[in-house]
Amino acid sequence: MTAPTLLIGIVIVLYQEAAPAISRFGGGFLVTSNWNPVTLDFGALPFIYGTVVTSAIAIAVAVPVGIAVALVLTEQGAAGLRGAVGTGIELLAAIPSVVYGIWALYVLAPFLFNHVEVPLSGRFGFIGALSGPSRQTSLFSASVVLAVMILPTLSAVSRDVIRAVPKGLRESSVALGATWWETNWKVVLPAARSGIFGATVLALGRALGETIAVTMVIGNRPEIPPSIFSPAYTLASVIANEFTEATGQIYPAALVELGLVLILVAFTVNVIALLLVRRTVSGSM
Amino acid sequence: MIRARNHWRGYKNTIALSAVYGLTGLALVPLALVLGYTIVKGLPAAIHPEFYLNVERPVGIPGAGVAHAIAGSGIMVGIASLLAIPVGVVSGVHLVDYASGRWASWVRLAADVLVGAPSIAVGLFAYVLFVAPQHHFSGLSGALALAVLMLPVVIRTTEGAVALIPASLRESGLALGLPRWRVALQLVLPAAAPGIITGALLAMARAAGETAPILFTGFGNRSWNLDPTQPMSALPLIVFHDALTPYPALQQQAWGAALVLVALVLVINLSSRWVLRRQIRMAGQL
Amino acid sequence: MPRLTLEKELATLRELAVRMGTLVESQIEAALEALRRRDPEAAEKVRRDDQYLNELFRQVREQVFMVISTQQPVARDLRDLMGIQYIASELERTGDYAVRIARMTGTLCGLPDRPLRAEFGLMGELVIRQVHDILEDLIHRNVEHAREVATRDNEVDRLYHRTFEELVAEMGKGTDPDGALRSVTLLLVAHNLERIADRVTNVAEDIVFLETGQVVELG
Amino acid sequence: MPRLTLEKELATLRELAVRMGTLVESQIEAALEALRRRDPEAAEKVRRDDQYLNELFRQVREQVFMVISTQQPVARDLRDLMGIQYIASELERTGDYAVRIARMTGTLCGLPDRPLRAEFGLMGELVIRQVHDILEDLIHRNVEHAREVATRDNEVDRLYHRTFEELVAEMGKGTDPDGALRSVTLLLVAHNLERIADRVTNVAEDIVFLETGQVVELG
Amino acid sequence: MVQALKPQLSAIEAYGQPKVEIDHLSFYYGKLQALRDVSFEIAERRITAIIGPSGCGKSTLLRVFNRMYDLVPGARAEGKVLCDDEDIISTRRLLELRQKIGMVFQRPSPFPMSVRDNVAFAPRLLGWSAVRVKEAVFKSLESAALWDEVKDRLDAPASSLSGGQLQRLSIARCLAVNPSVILMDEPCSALDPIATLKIEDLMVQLARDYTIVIVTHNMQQAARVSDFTAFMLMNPAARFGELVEFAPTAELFNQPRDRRTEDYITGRFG
Amino acid sequence: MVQALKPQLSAIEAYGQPKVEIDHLSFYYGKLQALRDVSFEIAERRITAIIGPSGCGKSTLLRVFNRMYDLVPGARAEGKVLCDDEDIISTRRLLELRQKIGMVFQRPSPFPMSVRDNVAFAPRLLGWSAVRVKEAVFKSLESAALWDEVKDRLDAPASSLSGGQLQRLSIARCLAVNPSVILMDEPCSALDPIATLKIEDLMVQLARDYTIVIVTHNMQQAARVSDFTAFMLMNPAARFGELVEFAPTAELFNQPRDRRTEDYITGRFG
Ligand SMILES: Nc1ncnc2c1ncn2[C@@H]1O[C@H](COP(=O)(O)OP(=O)(O)OP(=O)(O)O)[C@@H](O)[C@H]1O
Ligand SMILES: Nc1ncnc2c1ncn2[C@@H]1O[C@H](COP(=O)(O)OP(=O)(O)OP(=O)(O)O)[C@@H](O)[C@H]1O
Ligand SMILES: [Mg+2]
Ligand SMILES: [Mg+2]
Ligand SMILES: O=P([O-])([O-])[O-]
Repeated sequence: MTAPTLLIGIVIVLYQEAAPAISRFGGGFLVTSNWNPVTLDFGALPFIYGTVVTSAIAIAVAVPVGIAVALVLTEQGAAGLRGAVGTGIELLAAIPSVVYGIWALYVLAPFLFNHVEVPLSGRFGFIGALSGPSRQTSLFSASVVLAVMILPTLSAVSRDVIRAVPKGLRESSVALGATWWETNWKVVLPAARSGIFGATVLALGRALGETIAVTMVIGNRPEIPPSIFSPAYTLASVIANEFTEATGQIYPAALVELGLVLILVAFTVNVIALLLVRRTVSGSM
Repeated sequence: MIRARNHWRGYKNTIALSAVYGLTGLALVPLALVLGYTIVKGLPAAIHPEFYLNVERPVGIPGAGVAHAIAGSGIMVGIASLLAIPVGVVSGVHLVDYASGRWASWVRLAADVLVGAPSIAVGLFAYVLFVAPQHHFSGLSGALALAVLMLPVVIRTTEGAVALIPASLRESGLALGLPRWRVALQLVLPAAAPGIITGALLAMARAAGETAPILFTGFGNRSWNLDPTQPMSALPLIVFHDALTPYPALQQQAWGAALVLVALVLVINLSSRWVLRRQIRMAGQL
Repeated sequence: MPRLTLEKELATLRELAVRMGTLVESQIEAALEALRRRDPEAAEKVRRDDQYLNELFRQVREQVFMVISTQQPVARDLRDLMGIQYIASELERTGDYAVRIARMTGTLCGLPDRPLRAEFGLMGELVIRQVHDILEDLIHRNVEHAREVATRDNEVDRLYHRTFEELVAEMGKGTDPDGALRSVTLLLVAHNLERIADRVTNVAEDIVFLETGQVVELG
Repeated sequence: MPRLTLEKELATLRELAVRMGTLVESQIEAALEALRRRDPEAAEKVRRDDQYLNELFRQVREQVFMVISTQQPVARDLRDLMGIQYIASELERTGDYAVRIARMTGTLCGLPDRPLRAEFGLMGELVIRQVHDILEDLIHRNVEHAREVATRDNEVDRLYHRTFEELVAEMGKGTDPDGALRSVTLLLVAHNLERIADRVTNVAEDIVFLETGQVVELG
Repeated sequence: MVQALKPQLSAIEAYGQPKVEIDHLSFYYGKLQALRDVSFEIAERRITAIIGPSGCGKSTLLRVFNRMYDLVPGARAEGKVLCDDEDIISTRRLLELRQKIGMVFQRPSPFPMSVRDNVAFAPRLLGWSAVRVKEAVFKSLESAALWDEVKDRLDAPASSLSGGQLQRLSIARCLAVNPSVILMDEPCSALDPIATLKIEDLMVQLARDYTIVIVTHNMQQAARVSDFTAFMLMNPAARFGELVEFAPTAELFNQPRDRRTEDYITGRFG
Repeated sequence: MVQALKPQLSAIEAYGQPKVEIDHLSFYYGKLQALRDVSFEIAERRITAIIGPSGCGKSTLLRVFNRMYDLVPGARAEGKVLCDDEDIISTRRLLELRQKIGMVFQRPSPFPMSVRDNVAFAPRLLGWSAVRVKEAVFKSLESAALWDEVKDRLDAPASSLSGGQLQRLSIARCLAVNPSVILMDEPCSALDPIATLKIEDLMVQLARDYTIVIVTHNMQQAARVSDFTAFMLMNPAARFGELVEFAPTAELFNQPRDRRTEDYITGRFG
């Protein structure tokens, strides 16, 4: 009982708090891109853009790795290795995001800047999206740290889904003379297909909502970045950064509305994901 | 012909295998790096005893510490647990044992969605609910925010643990003519206890590591304070704020706090995993 | 789908039973033929061939045993099985009568020839027909007709008793020992023919059981 | 743990068989007693009591049927079951002989009294002892002794043939029809006694089968 | 001689008193009708087997007798099921009912506690005195033919027993609250043949004091243990389960009255 | 008359050529020895059943024949298992082996694809031409007695079939790469009696062209379908499984040579 109440409660409360902003900017809020506390003129587009792009890149990077990990985790044999990897992933999940943040800020971002962003833009700079990096903190480094952070969710859920694939399926395939790869690629993964997709979307949900680590490395610039190597902003991080300073009535309301948008998106994504995961896991049992 | 093809298949197989293991290895690199750097950069600050005894000091004055943050984290997580765990456990058990069919699956969905709720939004929620009316930040409101984050985790892990108990156990209990609540309380709960404890611990670990929800609820406090009605500091806050300052001393302090935080969280985690393993083994025997 | 193996085994069994039937029939015919023609060799052959009948009977029992222990037959199937076994043992017994008639023939051949009285031809006819018909009924599972065949037993009995009395009367008159032996022997032949008819009645009862599951007393 | 129900059912079956045995034994005794004492009532009683034997036989078959269809017996158990059924049918048949002897007795009582020749007493003794012993062997599963009992058959045969010849010779001399009838009747009595001995042999074979699973030819 | 005529076959044994009378029972899972108009009587101190193909409603029927279906949302029973003159379907006294009518499930489900506590569990909750509980434990294990095997390890975790022993433990557990009827839903389908035969023998022994109803896929098993057999089928047209034939077991397996029964038991079905 | 003497009983049929020769086979799961010194021959185009109590090593033995035990870390086999003069245990050509020796498992496990693709799975792996695959699909479904039931729904997801059909699909699937031996591990224990009998009949038909080895808990089933039966027991002292008796089925169920066999098949065991 508590869960649904809470869920709805959160939405309602935030909605009321955001009401002033909503009534003032209406739908335009989502599509305009200027963010000016002085003129009290607010548009969410840059943040939405930042959020979506960072998450997208993160997913793109994390999914293959996540599935690979899941396969290793569900492989019989190599019990020792399996245990090690399993614990490793669990630890990866346990580390607080703020720790990822500080690490990304002082280690990851500089590394990426010097060894990835600069060379890449040097060679492919003519492509707008890859044009010259200005600062170490960038949308790209935020995406990478996000990828690391959602990896556990991804591989853990994928593992559960793949585990739920009946043992007999794998055995039958092997008994037909299929190789390990053929078995996993043609039988096991297809059987887990929608579940793995669900895992992906679930991870997406996490990525969208992730705040602190991103805030620390994305560079916090309220505009739509010309290149993935430029600073940007996400819904979550702008709230984190500005809410405490926000004064007056509209400014906080606007921030809360950002929160509302964020949470609504996250919820929808989650619902979709969960339904998918649940279908496979329960279906196959 | 067949022979040739089979050779080719074996070859493909080897490639695929190595690729998969390679990627897995790659996945573990960040872990090593994060832990490594946290330890290396954190130790200088964290080895000093006063780091755990003193509170923050103005930049330049040596002997600064994070005692107040540790205390703050402890208090807020503690209160949060007191709120979230009982409620969570009860609704978790209820979910399996009573709530039936469609309704249950909705509750479950809601809980899952809450698990994935952006923590920053939860922070906002708590702010609006408790901070705004009182017009000042407080450890209590931080605790409430954390409680909201913990609740779904507790519910789901509890439910998971209870669900691990085979339905036949419950049925056998009922078939003996025992009332439902006794079966739930004296048969199912005990059997599921380890799993539930695990859930609680995991939830606490997660809460202890959260920053966003307490940014503008607990807010932070540079001095020693045990009064939950006042603003409170917490380890994550220290890391977050100090890391972004230009002062090396504070940055070092941030790393130190990070190390403590990581150590804390990992200890809770590993121990709880261990409990969980036992639970699963037990369930296997049922 | 039917139960292939069980069906196959049951078929084998039925075939065995039918082969016993035909063999018995020809044995009786042969025995009576030998009697009519006073042919000791033919009589001897009947006695020899009885072993085949016994062998078939052994196989029937073995097959029944095998089917029960491997196929767990119940109801209809089991009735079939046991019914056929009952019938087989009746047939085996009938075979013994043929053999005994053959033996008597052997004895008669050692005695001075005299015309055989008509009743024997008659009884032989009747009995052979009975045996033949009951086997038909077994094959076609014709319960009604089987009951009908069983009733013909009375006719045989009548003939038997008449023969008996006449033979005894004859002995009363007659004086030479050969005559006496001859009469006694013929009397025993008649006795065995009558017994065959009794067996037919039992087979009829078994057919009824095997089809309907009812245990009845016929004749 | 043993299979309680199966054991119970098998026990019931064995008991039925034993009861048939004792009943048969007493029937034979009664029949011969009646013959010795020329007592038509006693003879009549033997004929009546045969129904009990048939009823018991029906029950044996039914029980066998029931056990097979509900207990899926194999190997040892199944052999027991079938073996007992074989034996039961031999016993039932033996009962018929007792009845026939009783019938003959009926006939004899209608004829002038004459001393019964010694062979009958002797044969009777032998046969009754055989039947008695074979039943003991069935109860105690004594294969060796059963084989031994079967061999005594020859003794009975010898006596039978002697009786046969003497009776036939007698007829040859004798002139009155009564005498002839009497001789024939006695001859049939002897015949049936001899048949009983044959049954004993078969029972012995069945005992061997039921214990060892081997199918043998005795006597 | 005359007693030779007395019936000998266990098929012809006295049929016993009716203990449970099922009278025009129909059952629904929400919209779906699972049983239609089932009527027969379960004899006291006898074993009654319910057989039939998958999905014909055997388990459903069994779960009516102790109202286990209450757990299934939307499940509904119509008609009468009288046990000791009380209508099971309409009774309010659920707990007493379930103590009187015990149930053993397909997979053995030991409580996560010692062997002793497993058996003592229900009696204790019923607030019996320690002494009474102690002897209940002994008596139940004894009559579940388990005492000799576990008397030295009463305090070992139940999960350390073998599959067959566990199933007998489940039986002991429901004997502890001395029921008068015991329901078993395919109690042997998770066991190997040896353990199965042991349980079957146990049932036969228990039938001296208890009324037993067993659902089984395995008709040979029904034939072996039961005194009466009910054969059910799913009506091909209307998709609900119905009772095809109910008869003494020996009769049903020798001369079924209904053609469908004969087809089923001889394996000529479908 | 003489042919009357010719043997009639299927028990006395010709025994067929040996197809697989198990020669002093021992098997280990790491330290634990599961099989010790098993030797017997599997006749070509006959059905050989392996029976025995739980845990005696039936499945283990079966999984040696197609090297499934390779999936179990630390599993090791000793001795010789010759099939067409090739030693299964030491062979390197695993894929060919497993195509030659197909396997059907306890629970039906349809691949998450259409009925057709399930059957076509292995042939496609072998890179057969579309035409050849197509006919393989037809022939396999045909001989698995499934064609008529699924020919109109070849593209429906396999999971939409019933339990019995699924099991026949699994059989069709391994027929597709025309193996010469088919291994079945309790193929019916998840099915109801009707589906079971269908599968049994199917086995009998398949035995005309294939060599079949079936592991089953259900000795009546072994008795019903098999031509030869191997009875295994776990050695009470040393805890490894061993072969107690191997004989033509009719013989083993009528006159077992070994006392333990007789005790087991008559249910007087343990
Ligand atoms: N909880 C349930 N909700 C809805 N329908 C159900 C439920 N349980 C069973 N059914 C349906 O009721 C019918 C009878 O089910 P039941 O389990 O009684 O059959 P069964 O004879 O026990 O089958 P089996 O032999 O496989 O156990 C089936 O069609 C099944 O689909
Ligand atoms: N993967 C494994 N690892 C270790 N031991 C195993 C494994 N599989 C089986 N065993 C052991 O090997 C022995 C034989 O097992 P197996 O499954 O072959 O027996 P089974 O006769 O098939 O039993 P069941 O009839 O229950 O299937 C058992 O003692 C079992 O505990
Ligand atoms: Mg059921
Ligand atoms: Mg196995
Ligand atoms: O066959 P019989 O000896 O009874 O005539």
